[in-house]
Amino acid sequence: MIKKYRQGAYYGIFFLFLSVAPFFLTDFRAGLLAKFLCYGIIAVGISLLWGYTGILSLGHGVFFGLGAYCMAMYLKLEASPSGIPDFMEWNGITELPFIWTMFKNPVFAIAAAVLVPSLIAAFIGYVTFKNRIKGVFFSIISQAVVVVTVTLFIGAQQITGGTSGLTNFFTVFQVPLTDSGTKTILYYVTVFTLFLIMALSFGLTKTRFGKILIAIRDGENRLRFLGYNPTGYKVFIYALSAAFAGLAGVLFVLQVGIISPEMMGIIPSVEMVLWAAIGGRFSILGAAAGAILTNSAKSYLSESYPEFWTIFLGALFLVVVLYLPNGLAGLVEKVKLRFAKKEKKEEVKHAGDSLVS
Amino acid sequence: MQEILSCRNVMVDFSGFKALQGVNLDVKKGEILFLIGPNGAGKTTLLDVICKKTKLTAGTVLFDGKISLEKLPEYKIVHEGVVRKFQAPSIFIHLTPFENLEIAMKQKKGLFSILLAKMSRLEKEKIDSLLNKIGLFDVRNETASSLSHGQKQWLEIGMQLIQEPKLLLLDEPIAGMSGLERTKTGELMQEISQICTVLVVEHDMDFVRKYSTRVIVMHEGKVLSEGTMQEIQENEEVKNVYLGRSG
Amino acid sequence: MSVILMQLFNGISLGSILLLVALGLAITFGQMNIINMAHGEFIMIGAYTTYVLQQVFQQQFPDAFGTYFLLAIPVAFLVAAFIGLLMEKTIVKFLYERPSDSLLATWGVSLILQQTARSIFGAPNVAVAAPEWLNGGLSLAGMTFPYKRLFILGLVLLSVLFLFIYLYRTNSGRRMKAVTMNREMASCLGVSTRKVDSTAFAIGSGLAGIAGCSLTLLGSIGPTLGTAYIVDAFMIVVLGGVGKLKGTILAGVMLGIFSTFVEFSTSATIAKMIVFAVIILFLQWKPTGFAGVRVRALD
Amino acid sequence: MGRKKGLLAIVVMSMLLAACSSQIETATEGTESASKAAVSDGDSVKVGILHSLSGTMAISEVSLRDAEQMAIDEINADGGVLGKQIEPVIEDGASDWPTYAEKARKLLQEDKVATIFGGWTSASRKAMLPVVEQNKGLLWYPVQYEGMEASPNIFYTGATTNQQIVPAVDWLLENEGIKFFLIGSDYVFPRTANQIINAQLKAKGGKAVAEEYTPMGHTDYNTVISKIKSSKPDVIFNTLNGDSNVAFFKQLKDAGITAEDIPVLSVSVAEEEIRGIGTDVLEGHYAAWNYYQTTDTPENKSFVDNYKKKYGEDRVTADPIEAAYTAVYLWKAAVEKAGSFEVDKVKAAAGGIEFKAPSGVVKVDGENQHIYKTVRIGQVQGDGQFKEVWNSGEAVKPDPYLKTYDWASGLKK
Repeated sequence: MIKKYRQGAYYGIFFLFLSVAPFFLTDFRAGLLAKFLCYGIIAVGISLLWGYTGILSLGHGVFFGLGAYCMAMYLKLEASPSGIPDFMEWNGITELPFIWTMFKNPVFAIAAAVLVPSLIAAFIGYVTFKNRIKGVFFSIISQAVVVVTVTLFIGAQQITGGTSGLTNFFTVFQVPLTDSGTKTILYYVTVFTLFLIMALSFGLTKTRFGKILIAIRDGENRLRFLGYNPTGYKVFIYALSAAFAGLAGVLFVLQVGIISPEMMGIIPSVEMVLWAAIGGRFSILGAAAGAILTNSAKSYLSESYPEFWTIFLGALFLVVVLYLPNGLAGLVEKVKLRFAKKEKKEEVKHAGDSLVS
Repeated sequence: MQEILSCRNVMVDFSGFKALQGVNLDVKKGEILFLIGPNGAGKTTLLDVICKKTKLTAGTVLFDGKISLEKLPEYKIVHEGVVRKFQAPSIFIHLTPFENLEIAMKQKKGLFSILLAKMSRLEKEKIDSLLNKIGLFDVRNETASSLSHGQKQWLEIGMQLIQEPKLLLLDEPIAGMSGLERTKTGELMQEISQICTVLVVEHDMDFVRKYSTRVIVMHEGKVLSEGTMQEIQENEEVKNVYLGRSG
Repeated sequence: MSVILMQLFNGISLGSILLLVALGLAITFGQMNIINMAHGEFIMIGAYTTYVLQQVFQQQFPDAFGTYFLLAIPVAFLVAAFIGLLMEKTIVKFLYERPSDSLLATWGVSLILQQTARSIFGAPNVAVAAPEWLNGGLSLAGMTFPYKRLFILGLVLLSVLFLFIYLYRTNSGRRMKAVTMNREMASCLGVSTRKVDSTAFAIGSGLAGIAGCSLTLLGSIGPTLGTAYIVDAFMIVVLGGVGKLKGTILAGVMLGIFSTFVEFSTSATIAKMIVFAVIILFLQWKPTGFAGVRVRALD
Repeated sequence: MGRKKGLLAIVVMSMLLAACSSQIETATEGTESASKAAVSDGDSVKVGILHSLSGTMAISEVSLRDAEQMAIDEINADGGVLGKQIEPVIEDGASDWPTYAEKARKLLQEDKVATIFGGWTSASRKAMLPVVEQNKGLLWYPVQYEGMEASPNIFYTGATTNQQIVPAVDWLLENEGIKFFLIGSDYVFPRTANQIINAQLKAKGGKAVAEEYTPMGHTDYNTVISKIKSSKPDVIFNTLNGDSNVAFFKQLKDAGITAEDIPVLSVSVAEEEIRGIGTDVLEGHYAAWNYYQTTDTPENKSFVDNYKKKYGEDRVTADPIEAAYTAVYLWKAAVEKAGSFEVDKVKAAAGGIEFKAPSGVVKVDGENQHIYKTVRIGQVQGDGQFKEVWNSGEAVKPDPYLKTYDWASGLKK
């Protein structure tokens, strides 16, 4: 009971902080925070996939990017009075390609932004997991998927906008994107989405399904000999986290106003994993907070030390991974354990898995 | 007695190394059958073949007179009621004993059934009573990693029992256990055999003598001899290759 | 006909370069299971070492300039190996049981190394002039085989040869094999696994240094040089079968030939896509790569 | 006990908050300093400098930052602009386009800079474009690019296509031959450039024998070189970007193709790049730019001297460096003409401004915000410098949409 209460308190403070943050932040900082919240959504998916299930994907940038592109296509069409996006005109395309025509419909665009990534993840997941490719092999394959996708998006410039990606949007549902009212609404939509995603994920980990995920991480083969076929579970969680990433992409494009193939690449994909690692991969809240904190640190460092910030960022990654294997959430637990030392030993044992499991 | 499992001419070839060279073996319903033999005789490999951890190179494994196990994937073999306990404790160390049993429990184990699954009172009672039986009720909410070795072994046996198997495959269940724990495990095994058939790989001859209804001796990938422990002990051939060596 | 022959040579040449890049990783990743994302930066270190040596020779020993490159190969090996050793002693040794953490930590290292190189050598690329004897090519039946590529081919063969001799013919190498096969057993037999780990990591890094040195003949030398090769290198090790040196060699050469031919009949962009897609498909078919092994352990 | 736990939770979360608050702190700092600078008060004016200082593009962009810094220092030493010292706010675009958008937004909204100097790749410009338009900011973009753009909030001080590519193709047709091999990196600039070249060749009796693109960062050009050998062009028109140039030229030379056999004309290889590629492999090849370190003007002499004095004897100047340097001075001139730092007034005043740049006299075109520039074809010499082999004589009027060229009418827009 106490455990539940404490978890609730953590979440309460977290979301209280997020709800009041815009009142204390300038527009620009609030915009940045909104962007980091999108990253938080991705990190939650990675926590489920990696922390809980033990599947390390180094290709979540692809799913994020696909979601973002789906939304961006709709926005781009809304921003193209001639009906054909500007970059297509430069490439000599006079008729809107079929793929694009479907994205005139915002409902389709948003649905696609979630479904396309999850279907692609389900497909990749099905074949690889069915063939019992796991661990590092899966990670490497997910990198290959990144390479294929990014190359494809850069190569198909006439349709995708090439390296520049899609940008220069003005309105969403005819409402100007730059209005502070729109921005505020989008911010709270993002907070609310993050809340839903976290609540769903947290709930999921507490069900029998969540225990199966941990069992897959601890020993996939053992689970087979208990009569489970892990493939379906792994595909499901992979597709779910891809859907989260796609959703994050939608919110990202709406608030940041640009998506380019770079954002799908290896570097952002690895960074996504780092967010979860720094926050604590075994904790939903930790992962979300990790995404926000890591990116805050990144922004802060790059603004303060534009010349050397990558050194500091690299050192931060290094220190966290070396000394905080369970991330900041693990640190919180450690600190708490120190406080709780005098309490009964039993208590201490339990505390280990409240945030970190 | 009726055969619950019959292996015919089972061969396993590990890229050149012939671990099993045409094993024929029948397990009768309700018995406690022990597999013994020197190291490398192929006992564990045979268990592996039955539960599909290892693919056989040739032969058939017929379960319950009609099901060809060698054609099923591992998890479906389990669904048929053939359950395996591995030598090293194979429990999920980040889950509690209760949770370990919860997921092991006989239930529909497809993705969607599990997604929708809710713990019913009946299920809870079933798990609790089994926890009592294997003596883990007091530690049911500890993480399994903190259990002692014996506790882990029992938890694993518990995880097999709660699946309500028809055939239980045990690989050295008492390895590393103290005398008291051995007795307890043996009694548990006898109790189990009331409801299902047990096939055990074991090295401890006292244990075998005490609890076996029948014994099969394997040597160099083949069945050497079978019978009661008495008969086996009197078998000259067995004495030569096995008992003679181990004293 | 000559086109096909030429392309075959190009493929083998590309394969040799890929192999050289992957060889160090085959040890650090393949044998030691460390996902070293900073592998590319060790390549960069090798390249900059070559650059520094060139500068020194230009200023101090202009007469002996022709020989600097030969000297650069062992020096690049030593410098990269030394930095690799440092990294093993301070970071990697904590991560042997945590492969996915090794990925994240070494990623941090790669960021640091890149920026450090930028601070030392400046952001723009630097140039390494090849010694005169490596310029030009061997003309044969209307085809030109550039000396540099032949040189790299020879260097790769030599590196592979040395690696095999080391692993199978020296005590230190045998110890390394023993540790990678069964760590506990080796340690019981009195092999100092710590020492072996350090040595192996240093050799892996040193090989990356050699790769960097030879890449200066063909491409640019800048702080981000390594990033272009890191994914390819991992693909090759996985494709060849983790822990299987012979598989790595086969994978490197096959990949080189395959992508060269695909590129010739399509374009570089499409070739890149096709090659990676084929790798994905191949691994579906043979998850353990060219030279996979059966394992008996559960999980 | 429950209370104790609650207390702990609060302590822990306040740690989290404390970590986050660095963000809040910088935010408030930002607003303070922004109001301090608020463009016209105080004795300094903030400008943003936004180039990639890390990542793959840093190899090119760091020098632009240096050039802009140098111009600012010179202006400050000379009394500043409208009596105010220029205070540069430097940000790192990190070779990542959304980062460019983020940092541009930060400079405009937080630092309230009077203008931004920044960008290299077209993608970085396109990422910044909506940000500067929506925030009514000003951006000076100093690199040659593919045209087809004229944002009212951007000044383009690099060449557009008719100041670089088009005259270069004409010159090649006249002097080197009609069979072109087009090689470029796979992104916007090369593809658009090659579209223009194709149309131009078609109209003028030339022919593109092949058009090859390689992914960014491609390092093995053997196969492309095989294709070059089998298609036997008179000239190679090179729009490769960054690192790829190094690999391409080194391997081209190794394959036995010299500048005498098939000359390469590049539009992205300047003195900086020569330093990274090596003079030995480039000697004899051509480039089309508006400026070389060897360009013979009195302004250039002091520019090169000052640059080397400031950043080291081994540094070189190049076209984008000169354009970045010029951009700062053009902005200063426009501000002084407008008598204000306000973006609208600066924009209005900019048209027609002339400046004696190191590359010669340049003039801002008030209509499309590009600048008039002299086109120069140079040939790489043994010392790593260019020898100018042709120039357009007078500064060419910028025409980003190629409206004045009949053969370009087939191209969209």
